[in-house]
Amino acid sequence: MTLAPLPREILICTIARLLDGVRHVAVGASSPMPAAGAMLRRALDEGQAQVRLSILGSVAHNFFTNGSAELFDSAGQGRLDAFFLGGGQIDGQANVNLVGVGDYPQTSVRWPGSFGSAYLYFTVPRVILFREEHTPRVMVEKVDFISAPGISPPGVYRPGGPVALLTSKALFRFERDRPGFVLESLHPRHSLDELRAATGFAFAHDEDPPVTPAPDAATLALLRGRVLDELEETYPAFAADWRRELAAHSLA
Amino acid sequence: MTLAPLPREILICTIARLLDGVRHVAVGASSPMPAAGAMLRRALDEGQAQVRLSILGSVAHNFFTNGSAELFDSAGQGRLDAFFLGGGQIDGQANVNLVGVGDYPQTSVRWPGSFGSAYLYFTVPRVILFREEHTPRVMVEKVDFISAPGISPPGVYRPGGPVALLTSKALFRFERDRPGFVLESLHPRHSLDELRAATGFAFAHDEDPPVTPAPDAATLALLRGRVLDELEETYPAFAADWRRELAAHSLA
Amino acid sequence: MQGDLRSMASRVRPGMCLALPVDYAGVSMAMTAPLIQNGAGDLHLVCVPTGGLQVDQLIGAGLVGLVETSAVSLGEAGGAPRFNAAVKSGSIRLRDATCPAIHAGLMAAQKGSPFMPMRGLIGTDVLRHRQDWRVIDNPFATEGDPVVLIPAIHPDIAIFHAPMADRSGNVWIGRRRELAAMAYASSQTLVTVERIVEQNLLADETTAAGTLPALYVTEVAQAPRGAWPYGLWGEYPTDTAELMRYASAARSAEGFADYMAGQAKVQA
Amino acid sequence: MQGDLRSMASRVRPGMCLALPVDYAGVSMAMTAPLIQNGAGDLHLVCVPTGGLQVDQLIGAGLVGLVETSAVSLGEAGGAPRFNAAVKSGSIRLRDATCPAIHAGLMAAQKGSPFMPMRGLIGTDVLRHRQDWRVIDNPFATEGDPVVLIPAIHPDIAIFHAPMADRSGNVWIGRRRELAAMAYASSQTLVTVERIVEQNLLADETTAAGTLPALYVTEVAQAPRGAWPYGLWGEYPTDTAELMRYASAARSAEGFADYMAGQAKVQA
Repeated sequence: MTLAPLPREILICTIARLLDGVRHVAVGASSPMPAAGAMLRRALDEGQAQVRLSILGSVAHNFFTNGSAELFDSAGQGRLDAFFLGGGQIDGQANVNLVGVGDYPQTSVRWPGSFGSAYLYFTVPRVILFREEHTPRVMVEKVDFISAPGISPPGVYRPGGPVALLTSKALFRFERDRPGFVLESLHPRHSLDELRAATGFAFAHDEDPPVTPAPDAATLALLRGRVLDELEETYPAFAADWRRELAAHSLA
Repeated sequence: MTLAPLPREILICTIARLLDGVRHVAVGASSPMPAAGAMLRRALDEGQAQVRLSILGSVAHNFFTNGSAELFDSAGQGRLDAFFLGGGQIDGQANVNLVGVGDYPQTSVRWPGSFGSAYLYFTVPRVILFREEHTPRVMVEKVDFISAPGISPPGVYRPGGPVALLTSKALFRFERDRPGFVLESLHPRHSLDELRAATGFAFAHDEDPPVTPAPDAATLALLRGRVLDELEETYPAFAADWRRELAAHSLA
Repeated sequence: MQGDLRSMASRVRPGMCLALPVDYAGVSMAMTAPLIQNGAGDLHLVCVPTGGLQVDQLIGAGLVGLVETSAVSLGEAGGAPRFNAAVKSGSIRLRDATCPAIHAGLMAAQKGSPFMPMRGLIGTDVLRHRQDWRVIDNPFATEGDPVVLIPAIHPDIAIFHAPMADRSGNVWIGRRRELAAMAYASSQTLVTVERIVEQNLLADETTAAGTLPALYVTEVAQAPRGAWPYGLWGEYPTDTAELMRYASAARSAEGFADYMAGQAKVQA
Repeated sequence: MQGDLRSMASRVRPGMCLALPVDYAGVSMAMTAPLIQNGAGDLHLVCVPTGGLQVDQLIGAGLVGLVETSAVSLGEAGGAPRFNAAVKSGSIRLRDATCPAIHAGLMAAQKGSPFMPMRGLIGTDVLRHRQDWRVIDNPFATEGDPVVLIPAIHPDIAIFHAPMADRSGNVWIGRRRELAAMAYASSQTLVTVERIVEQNLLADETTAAGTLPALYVTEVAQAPRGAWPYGLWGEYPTDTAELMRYASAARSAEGFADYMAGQAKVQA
């Protein structure tokens, strides 16, 4: 009997769905789940046009030969279709804060910084906001610092932007013209009340939101076989932890 | 007994003098005399800081690894001290025309084009105008097309520009504030009257202009030995012709 | 693999903008005849940053509407005869540039920027005739400081020749990085190579350093001595005698036609 | 060759602007202690495009006045403790940027241009806090089209670590071309390398493709494992355990001082 999907497996499969049709996706150096989602997408598309996956800082998954500027150049050229963005804070307008809490520059909490967000959020057509922690301190009404804005006024060059927000609790899609998030689905074992309590911003939703679909047995087999093996090369710690969790559940 | 200097040897030695103190000089792919001048400069400076010589399009004399843009980048960075510029027409304001004769674009005579002159003339501190043909059709009062202007109005960014004009007949220096050419010296066996007749623009001069100095025996030996050998690698045809001329004169 | 060259050439449609490299960087002379056979005309050629034999032949074949270049010449073999004749007769439009301006336009496209600023150019007739360029006052200067803005150049297709490619479509360009710049800026990139190698060029840091990734490469075809009569760096020298032969033949339209017919016969 | 490192470090004077590379490109950690010993402070650090351990240690040692960066972190080992403390206490000035803006500033210097335009940024607080950047209307657009201009970044000194250099001072940088970009933009470039090789790196087209020419290199010194605890591409991996040890120790100023004293003892 197949073990029921783990929470992380639901997330990875959701990411793979969000990457449907993408030709080239880049993920950050410490982003095992987005990488796994891209690898699953590639495995599912076997025999068809396959997504190209660039992992920043990786030697093995590096299609670039022009230094660290090439990722941004390729985005500017329209050659990068999808990218993942986290955020110390994310608000209901899809603004992202990667800098800190409180008044800039002397913020009380300081995060690393904006990285490439202030450019890639504008130029990559399919930006997926991905942050597992879904709490009111992350999902805020208004970010303290806009590293990258969710929307731009008319006249601003903006071929890219957010399409979805994926957390440990739910999947939202982003509507640019409203603008705001719409609840797409709740992950298994999470409720709308819980979600509302955990979210600092208002969002649109059905009265009875659907549950995020679980992967079928074939997909799950691909995920726990080929994808997990591939992932191990670049993210050994994450892969080992995943294997441990699978072992623990099959014993239980 | 040492053979008297050939006309081309006087030119090469004059170029070497004009390059005194230069750290980095670039010459075009088909510029054997400027290259020979730079090689002589290097030989004369043996044991001291030596001029770096880049020959465009050459594999052996190529210090660049970033494509054909790197020459211009290095000029923009202030790393290129000297450059040679020819010209289908050169006028008394040191304007240079590399495009054609007559009304642009349908010029009656078309030359290749401006190449990098419209940038390098502005950015390289010591540009040496070098054109062997000294006739009224080359040395004109006013060029038909300004590929690169000799001077720029105040406020225009212009760290570079012309310092000298060297032809088969004479050496001029350029005075930017006047602006205009001043005759520095006449090459052996040329007269001021001949020069005036061959030059379409007015220039300042002494009543009795000096003769371009001939190289001493040591310099001449260096030139006919090491420099000629070095030059042979990149400009075999020019080197062979030079050797032929030397042989012919020593027989005579 | 002549078939491949023809199918690659068929990607070129009338009115397209083609980026072609300088004579010593790797000109795909092997693609010239297929391009002429393909027959798509009114081409806009961007010479990176100067043009030579290939440009002259495409002009001679009547396929060119517009040339954007810093120069066109046959180097040691002298002026480019069909280019010069076309200028005189006014049968092609010209966008005379200067080398770094071509590089700047491609760099703008590489960066996804609308333009690049460039020093120099002020007071030249090059600038005066470029209605598509702009001059602004440098916003960072306290006093007036004019600076030229070069708009992005977005070629439809870049075409060049290189020593090798691997089975994945990665192409070895060595230090001829203007070839990468052309590919970054262009929608499609067609490459002919001396040979296809079995090892992945990106798998080794030494070869990776000089490799244009397949991400930018639309199609590759093998064409041994594909730069001839031009040379290819590290491979073979330029056949100057052949360039001279062409320069002399192509002085007239008839001579040009004879020369090209002779070439076609040799290749058939 | 510790003596060489010290003499290289002595080129750094108070108030200078230093360009330092991202953690995976080749950080000259071997230069960190000599820089601290040299003691020149009020430094302006430009992180290309992000900073890590070296930046944190220079800040912890009190040598830094201003940090221009897209981020500072220890990667898997978490936040950069001395950077974060310095931000909180207001003891350093910040120029928060975004990666391509740092690249654009260096590119402007490489090109000898006063600035580079860049898409994105409009409406961000990154832009709002950068008084040194400008927004203009794209002169090529028919309607209003705001675009940000990033002024040239001209570091006094670039410092990085690479696998090898030859006797002429040519440095192998492989595909890490941001190292070349740093060198092009900087007045001086100091390089530590794993090894000095006898063959001229420019003499062979294969190695030349990944080589920064000596023209841009002020001084080179050998420093085996000179990126440690960072890794060096193609050579050795990052010592994450050591980064964690540092991250934990440097949470307090005292812990930082103890850690650095321990390092100095190991190196003595």
